[in-house]
Amino acid sequence: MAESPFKADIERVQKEYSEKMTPGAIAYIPGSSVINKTGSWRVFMPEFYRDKCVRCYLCYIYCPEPAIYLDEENYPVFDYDYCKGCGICANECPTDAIVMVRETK
Amino acid sequence: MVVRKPPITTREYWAPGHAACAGCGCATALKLATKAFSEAMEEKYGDPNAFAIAQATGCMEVVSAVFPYTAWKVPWVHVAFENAAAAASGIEAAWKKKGLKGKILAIGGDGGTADIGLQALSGMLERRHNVVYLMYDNEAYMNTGIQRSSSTPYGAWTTTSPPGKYSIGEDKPKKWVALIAAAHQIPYVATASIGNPFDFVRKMKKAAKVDGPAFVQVHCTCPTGWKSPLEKGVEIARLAIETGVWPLFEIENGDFHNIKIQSPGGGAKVKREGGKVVAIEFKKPIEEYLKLQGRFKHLFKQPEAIDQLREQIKAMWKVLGVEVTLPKPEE
Amino acid sequence: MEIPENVKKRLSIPAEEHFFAGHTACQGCGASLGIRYVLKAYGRKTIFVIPACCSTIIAGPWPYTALDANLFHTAFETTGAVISGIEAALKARGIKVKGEDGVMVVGWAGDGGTADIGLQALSGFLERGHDAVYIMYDNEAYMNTGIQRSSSTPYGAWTTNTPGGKRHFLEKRHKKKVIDIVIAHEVPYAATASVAFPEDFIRKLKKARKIPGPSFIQLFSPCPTGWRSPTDKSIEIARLAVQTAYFPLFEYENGKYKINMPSPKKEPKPIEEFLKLQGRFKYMTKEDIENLQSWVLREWEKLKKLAEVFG
Amino acid sequence: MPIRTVMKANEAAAWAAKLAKPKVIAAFPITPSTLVPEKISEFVANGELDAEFIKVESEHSAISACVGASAAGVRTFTATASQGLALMHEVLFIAAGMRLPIVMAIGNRSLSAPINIWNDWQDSISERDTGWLQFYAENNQEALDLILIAYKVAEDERVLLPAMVGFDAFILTHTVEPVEIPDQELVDEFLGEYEPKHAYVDPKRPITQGTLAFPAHYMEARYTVWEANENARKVIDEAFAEFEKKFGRKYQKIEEYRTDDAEIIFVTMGSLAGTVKEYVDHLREKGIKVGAAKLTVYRPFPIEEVRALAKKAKVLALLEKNVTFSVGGALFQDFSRALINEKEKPIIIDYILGLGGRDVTFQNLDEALAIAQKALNGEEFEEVNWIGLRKEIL
Repeated sequence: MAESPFKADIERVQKEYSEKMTPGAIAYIPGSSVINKTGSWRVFMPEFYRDKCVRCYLCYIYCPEPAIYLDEENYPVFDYDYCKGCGICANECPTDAIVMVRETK
Repeated sequence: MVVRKPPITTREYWAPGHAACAGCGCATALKLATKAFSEAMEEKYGDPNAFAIAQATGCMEVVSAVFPYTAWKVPWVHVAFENAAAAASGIEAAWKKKGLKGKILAIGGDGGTADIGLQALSGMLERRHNVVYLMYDNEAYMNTGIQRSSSTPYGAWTTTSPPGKYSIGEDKPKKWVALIAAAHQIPYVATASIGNPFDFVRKMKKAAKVDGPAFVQVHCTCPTGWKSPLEKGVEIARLAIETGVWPLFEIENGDFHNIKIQSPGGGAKVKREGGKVVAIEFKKPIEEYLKLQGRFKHLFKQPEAIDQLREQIKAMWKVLGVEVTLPKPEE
Repeated sequence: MEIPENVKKRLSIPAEEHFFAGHTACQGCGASLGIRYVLKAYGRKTIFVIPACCSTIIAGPWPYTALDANLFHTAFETTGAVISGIEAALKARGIKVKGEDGVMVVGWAGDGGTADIGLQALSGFLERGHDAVYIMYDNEAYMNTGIQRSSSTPYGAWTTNTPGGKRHFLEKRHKKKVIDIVIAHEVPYAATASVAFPEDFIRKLKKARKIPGPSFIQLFSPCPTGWRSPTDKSIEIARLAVQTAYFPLFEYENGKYKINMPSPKKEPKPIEEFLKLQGRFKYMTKEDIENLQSWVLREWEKLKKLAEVFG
Repeated sequence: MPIRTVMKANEAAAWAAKLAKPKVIAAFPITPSTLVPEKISEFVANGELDAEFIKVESEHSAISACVGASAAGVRTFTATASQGLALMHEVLFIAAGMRLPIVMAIGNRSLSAPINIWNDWQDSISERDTGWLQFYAENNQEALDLILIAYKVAEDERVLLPAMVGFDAFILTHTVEPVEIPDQELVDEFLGEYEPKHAYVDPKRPITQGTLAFPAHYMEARYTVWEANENARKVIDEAFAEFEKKFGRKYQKIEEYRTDDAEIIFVTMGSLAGTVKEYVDHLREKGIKVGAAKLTVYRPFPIEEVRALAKKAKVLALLEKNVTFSVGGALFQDFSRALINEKEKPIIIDYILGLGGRDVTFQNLDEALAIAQKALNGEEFEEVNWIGLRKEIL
């Protein structure tokens, strides 16, 4: 399993985050929104069937978050910390390698 | 199996954790736009990070930069609703004086571009700043809760264009900001859509590499404001292209008599003369696009309104120099 | 004002005057002539809306006015919005606007108030489709504040903030084509006109009156003060602007272009003839002139092509 | 060596900008301050000032471009007046909230309607709640000096706020007076290079400016603007002291004139201070105990200095060229804030005068004096008085 490309950002936020007001309310940590785990918004979740995937990258391209990244073999990895469950990836997948199922939490 | 390389850089400038609605088409547009920009900057200046963003108030601004966090991994400035282009002009001038290489990306929604920010945009284009202006067009003021903008299409429901006894919904044709931008004789203007991301990325890269100002108007679905299923965002955008509702074109240096038109797909027949597209026969009726969206639901009770919309779409294509035929749905 | 019948008959433009002498325009002012023509075409049943510009001064300070018609002074950037409001109010009151006998709501703004600070209000007015006429009197700079460049200032022109100097800081960008921006709104009627061709201008004004929806006319109006030109040459300069195709006269009506003057078949005169009468162009180098000339011809070719493709 | 010459206040402002070496200037023409960008255009055209001059399409875009440039970390400058300043209104809050040390020259002019191009202070006074520092010049020399001082204060790390310097329309903007142009080297020493530590647009260090703040953070963000305004009090005094040391001209937040044994003190701002000082001399000759005071700094409002001044007088007569409708003048409100809880305080009388370029004459001031004397004698008096009004045409 490949590492999330946002791992470094998450670590940096955990280390440097401060609520202290800065002049001009400037946000100094790039990509610090990763602290918001928007996966909690999800009602349906994408299930991925690797054997059906043809690596067309459409799910990776269309994900608005982005909550899909690529592993070493260029297969998509779904980051459920952030996936809001919109279903675009499943809708656009030409081989039905992604299926939306009801969240069971 | 031969595995193609990813068609676009895996560098991300737009981090998750932002508060866009699920299925937001604009979020996809900004993600792709920044990736395209970074590729263009790498190719042009050898530095993928050589850009900065000036953004107008709007959905994509409020969801991405909530103090003390930010979804942006690129220098980013927000000033107000109507002045992204003016702020971008200032940043560009400052960069010039500091000797920094790169290009500024200004971003605004349709309200911030077609309406309240049009003048600042016009000034920026006319002064020939080295800025790409990206208008993400979700066809209404979504951030304030779905009010009509001048970019709202004819017939659409919004909270300020509700259908009723004396109203069919929005009663004015859509304002095409791309044409207005092109009338400034700037080097590059294009329309694009998240329904065709490869075309969008190509156009963003072209815009980013041009010397001087460029303008890209990208169609992106707003499931919340269009009352459409979350997962259909891309499909709807694609249908807009395939039915003729959303033209894909490029205008260079304001040459209106020489507009480059991209094929819409969806089985449409394209007729060319001397390399120029002169006519398109669409195969899918616009109803296929309309029916997936709650904002057009009421039109199906008034077919004459849909015909009216068809006429407007034909007139718009005529401005582009293309005769189109739009089919009616089979009974 | 009493006008003898025989005089009325002999004139190619209406004889009635609704713009009175005693106004405070400079000698040879094109803008004041423009107001006069507009009022000749539309008569007394006109509501003029003027933003902060030379015309504010021309019409006269409180308690005087040079207009024998309604006149509403407003802020610099608001012309398009105010004519929209007036039109809506007239309609709400059941008063007929436009058409042969309706009230004419006329926005009268300069190039600064139209191409720059008022562009957005203009765009909103066009897009919403109000029944009014917007006239941009184009004297190619901010004359009221003392000759600063606007986006309608031509390449190579001297103004007080494109002063030339050691670094040759003349205006470096070509004129913004507001008429093209207006046409990009897919309006029913848009045209260019010139004070040197009053019959053409008045014909266009009358056409704008008849066609429902928003109309736009860009009127070329010389400013001897700002152009550093002799006051007696205003009309001659305006005529040369047309003859050199620097400011071609054309109409855009329901998607079709029609060139009025100069004839598309005729070679335009060289641009120098237009430039040499004006002090504002005297700092231009030979190269600058060539640059402007090629722009003029390029735009002229484009227009001819448009008239061909969308004729 | 400093050069002594004659120039208009508009030119003095342009010279100040030239000396401060801003990297980006964005401006739009408006009477009476147009000459400032015109003069700067000449400097740029002749290579005397190495800056990008953005000739924007409106004042709104002028200030927006300045915000963009300042956010990108360079020194910026603009000039406007009246309607132009009003059009900037929204962005003025943003500039202060984003803590961008933009400096702006204002040719103080009335607001429409009716349209009027002449002097009063309504334009900048109306922007007093935006968070900008405000300075008012009495003459052309002060216009130049205060712009330099404004940069010094605005860019101070303890402050980081935008600043405006007002000088009266036509009375100063278009009137030629002797002005000493300071040495470029000394100005360079005084101001130094602007090197922002908080706001810059640099691909190597991406930051996000102009964020959205939820209720949990908004008040704190606004409080920092308050705090910066408070800090500015001390920083201004320091800047005045350093300026005096370097250039020999002394500035104070409130400058007093013959106030020592005064019973009535006329308080005003801008070029009117000159007239009032003459008037004081004229009354003193007659043995009437009056003095004058001039506010050089209006924001931050010099509360301590006002209290010190109040101790000297029995009546403070405020002469102001602005109106806060149904209240009086803005100074009246501000003086009331400064003195309301003082144990002993003078009577405060407000005079509204000189609006839209109306001349302020000795006769007008006699009228004001008469009301102040009534109050001094314990008679009844009006708190707010419109002076020089042509009652016959009302």
